[in-house]
Amino acid sequence: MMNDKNSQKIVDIIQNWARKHSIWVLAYGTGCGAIEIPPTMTSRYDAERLGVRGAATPRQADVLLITGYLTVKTMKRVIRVYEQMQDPKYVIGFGSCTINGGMYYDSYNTIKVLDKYLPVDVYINGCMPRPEAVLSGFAQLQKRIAEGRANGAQQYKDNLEWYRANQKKIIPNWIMPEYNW
Amino acid sequence: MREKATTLYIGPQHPGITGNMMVKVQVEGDTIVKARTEVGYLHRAFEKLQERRNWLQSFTLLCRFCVPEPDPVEESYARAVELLEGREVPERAKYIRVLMLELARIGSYMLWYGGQNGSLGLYTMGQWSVGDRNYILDLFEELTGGRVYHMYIWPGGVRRDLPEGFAEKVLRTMDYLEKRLKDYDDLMFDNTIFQKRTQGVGIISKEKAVEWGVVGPVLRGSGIKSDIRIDDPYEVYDKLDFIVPTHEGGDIWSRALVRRQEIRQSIRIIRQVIEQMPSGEYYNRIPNPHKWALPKGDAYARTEATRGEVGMYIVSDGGVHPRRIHFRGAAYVHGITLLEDLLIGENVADISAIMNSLGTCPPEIER
Amino acid sequence: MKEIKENIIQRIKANFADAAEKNDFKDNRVDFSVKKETIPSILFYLKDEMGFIHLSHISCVDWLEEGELEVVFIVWSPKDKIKVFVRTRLDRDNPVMDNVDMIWRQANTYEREMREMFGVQFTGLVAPEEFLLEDWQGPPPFRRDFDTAAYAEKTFWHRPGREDAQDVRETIANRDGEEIPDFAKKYSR
Amino acid sequence: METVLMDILGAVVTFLVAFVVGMTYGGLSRKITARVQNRKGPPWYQNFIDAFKLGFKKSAIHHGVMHHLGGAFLMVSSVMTLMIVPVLSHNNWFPNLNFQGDLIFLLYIMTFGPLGMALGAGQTGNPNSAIGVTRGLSQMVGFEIPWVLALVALMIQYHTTSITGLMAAQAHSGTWLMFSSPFAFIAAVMAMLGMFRYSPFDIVGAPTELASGPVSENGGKYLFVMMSSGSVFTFAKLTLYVDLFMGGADNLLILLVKTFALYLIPMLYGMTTPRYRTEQAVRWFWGWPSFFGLLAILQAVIF
Repeated sequence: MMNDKNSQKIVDIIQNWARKHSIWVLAYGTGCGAIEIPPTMTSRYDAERLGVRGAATPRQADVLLITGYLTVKTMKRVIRVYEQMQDPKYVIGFGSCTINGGMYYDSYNTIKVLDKYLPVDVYINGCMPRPEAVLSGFAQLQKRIAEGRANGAQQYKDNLEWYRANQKKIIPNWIMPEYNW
Repeated sequence: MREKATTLYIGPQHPGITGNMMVKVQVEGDTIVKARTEVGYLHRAFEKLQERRNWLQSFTLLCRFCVPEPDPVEESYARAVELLEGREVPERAKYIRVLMLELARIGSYMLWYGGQNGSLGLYTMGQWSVGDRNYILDLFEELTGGRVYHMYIWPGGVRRDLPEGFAEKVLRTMDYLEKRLKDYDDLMFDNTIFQKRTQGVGIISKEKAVEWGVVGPVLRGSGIKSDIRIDDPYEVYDKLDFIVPTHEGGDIWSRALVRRQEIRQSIRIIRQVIEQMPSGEYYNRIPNPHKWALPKGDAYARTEATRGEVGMYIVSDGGVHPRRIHFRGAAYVHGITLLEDLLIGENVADISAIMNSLGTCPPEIER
Repeated sequence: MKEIKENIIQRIKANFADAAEKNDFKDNRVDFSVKKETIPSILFYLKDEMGFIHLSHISCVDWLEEGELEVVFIVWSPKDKIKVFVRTRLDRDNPVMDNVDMIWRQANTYEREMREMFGVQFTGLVAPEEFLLEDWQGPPPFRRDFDTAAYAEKTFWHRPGREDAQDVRETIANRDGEEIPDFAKKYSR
Repeated sequence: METVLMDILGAVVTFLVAFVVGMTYGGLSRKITARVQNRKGPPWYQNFIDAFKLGFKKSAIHHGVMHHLGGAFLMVSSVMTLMIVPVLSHNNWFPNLNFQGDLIFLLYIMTFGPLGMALGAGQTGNPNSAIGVTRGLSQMVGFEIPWVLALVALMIQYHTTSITGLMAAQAHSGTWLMFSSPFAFIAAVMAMLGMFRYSPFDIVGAPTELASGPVSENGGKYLFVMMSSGSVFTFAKLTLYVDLFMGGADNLLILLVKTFALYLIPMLYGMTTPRYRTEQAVRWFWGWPSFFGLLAILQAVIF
């Protein structure tokens, strides 16, 4: 029944519509970008009207919002959190420092290019991005989901060795469970 | 007995934690028997990076030290540089700086309203106050061009003059906030459950507060009248009329009351500043920053922020780059040692509330 | 204020022979340099006898050229409204000094950070080895001979594009006085 | 044979109605909360989208059999409660499997779900879940006292242990039980605050304390099952209250009006209060609500 290509397409459209309108963001402020998340979630900007809502644990979340630079120590936790999240999952890189290091380009403790370590679906630039920019980032993610192009998680699975090699290069003491789903 | 304890990791990914840090607690039932903090998730080595930048380029890094309230950090740095160089600041710039600092104080307390009540489950309060905080950020945006990071209080004065009609806007916003504060009081301080949750929780006695070097509203919540604006006055605070509220309890409730009354005092200060503000120059211009060298020596300046005393220790070797910049965060002293001690014997439900009431700010600890 | 400052210097000099003072500051500041062995006793004296109950700051400066590390304690007296700097120099190759966290509890945190960032060893400091860094293998990073840019270049990926507009940067860096380069005039206030 | 088929069909319809109404109430609650908080808020059907999305999510977590069964226990408990509670009187589409003594059975079955959930949460090995479960059970011990007292008072007063019996008593006397036994109603409504787990009694899944407590290891389909069983349970409980205290309902519209009016009580109260600590919550339930429950029993015994 459902193996038919056309019906699969219809199912995809329905699924993507639901995913698009219900984005649960993991409440993990990894950097100073977390300061603009409360205004985004509260009145005036109110992201909940777009279906964006906070989730308390990685198991329930759809979107990992990397709010700013990642130090090496946080990076280890973020990889763990990302791998605990359930498919389909997306990553938003928030702020200039996730794109090219921003003003921390010469720091010994922060990573500079996020998409070498985690698959990023949408980048929001600025330091710090305004709530409008955050909302537009979510809108961009919604567009990509609806078109079925937000497939960072699949990319991560396909290129797991490459990502792992990059991650292990900066994390010297790698004691983590294997990624198995 | 100790074997029965469950280990609970509050953070780094946890909705109740302030910022990005970890508290590892061991609980027996609901009571904490041991707490260990772990920080370093936000360490960007600012002070190392500033040694590679010149004295003015450091400013872009400064305001990232503590995001809820960046202005006192800028103020400390600007004043330390002026002290070292002997640079005069125009009178008008001093008033504008005080205006800026007090606006930042109110903005930070509005965010604290959200954090404190969110940790106790009263989400409506946070939605109101963080929403209203946008009006203060609007003022910042008009004045400096940025909502969160201002880079406005510079050595030698401020970066630009007040725009036309700005003072009226500030006064209108203050009137609005005063009206809203009544609503906040009805929702929060008159609430029996809020009182039950906060009174007698996280008590810091007077002696302990002194011994552990606690500063700011936490110290005033323990009944000690201490405020750098009065004790070691900077800018024009000695010409302004305001009081320093204290409360004896030393618990979350007392600290909340102190913060509540300080918003009232900040509004008072802002009104006075706008009334008394002289006209004239606002900026004693510095030379080309790439060639701007400071004399050899060191200086230390400190400012009263919402979390307490923030200080900036700068050392110059006579060059265009700083020899060393060291920031003293207010949360630095109580975020680790005091928190570990304070949490023992408390209920596991109160961890988040206690951290919020102390004003723990991890980026300030780790920098 | 002048008399209070003089009084403080008198009392310290009477009790600590090796204290060298500096008192040419316009604000409420007095500066003492002592040997590293004197640090705990002078801090105890300042706190218990003279009312400097508040430890404002502890900092460490690396004087690479002189081969020394300088540790600075800043204490504050709420009664006299005076801040006192107590500084000492350590040998850069073997920086060891006494732990002072029994005087002020918060000194523990400062010492942990100094141990990690500068490699200063405090005898008798009880705290976990790691503070801000995790699995760090290089030298203490805040020492001046550690080059953070080279380390970052070597360790992390970099996105190309930062090389742009070098000529503009150089023009701005090399200008003299107040005049503004031609291309920047239209943006100027 | 005909009637059995009809009953099965009716059960499915009842379940669907309960699901839709419960979800809608959840969405309306989010909307109203947002309006109180000066926000526009999500559309009222947001919960349906969330549920669909959760249903489509992949779940690759395996913590053991009990973890899988935890949601099932909840669902079974909710559906059984729904089946026993008479939804509409005199309507063939909403059959009920009520029997003599179903009120006592109901007391048991309503605690069955949380217990199963507790087993499931225990197996995930997450300490947050374990603490959340202990909190949930303590709170249940708290609100069960006034709730049982209120029900026992009704049983004594009207000499019946079935819900239909109580409904018949209301129809017979012409007044709702909330007027004829006000103390029982007050005690029951106070217990309801705890049942619905809105603030100040949302201690089980308190995000800032326990990172959503027992469900912290459950995402995707597990959460979908819990969300839908929660919606069904909400509807069943509201209907039970309407049946017991507000004379039941003859058609769906009246039922919706009555249930929503009841639903507003915990929701609006929750918006303006912080959360209790566990022992404070239990103490609160054993204070005034239990006192009113005792008054209700006194009233039942004396009159």
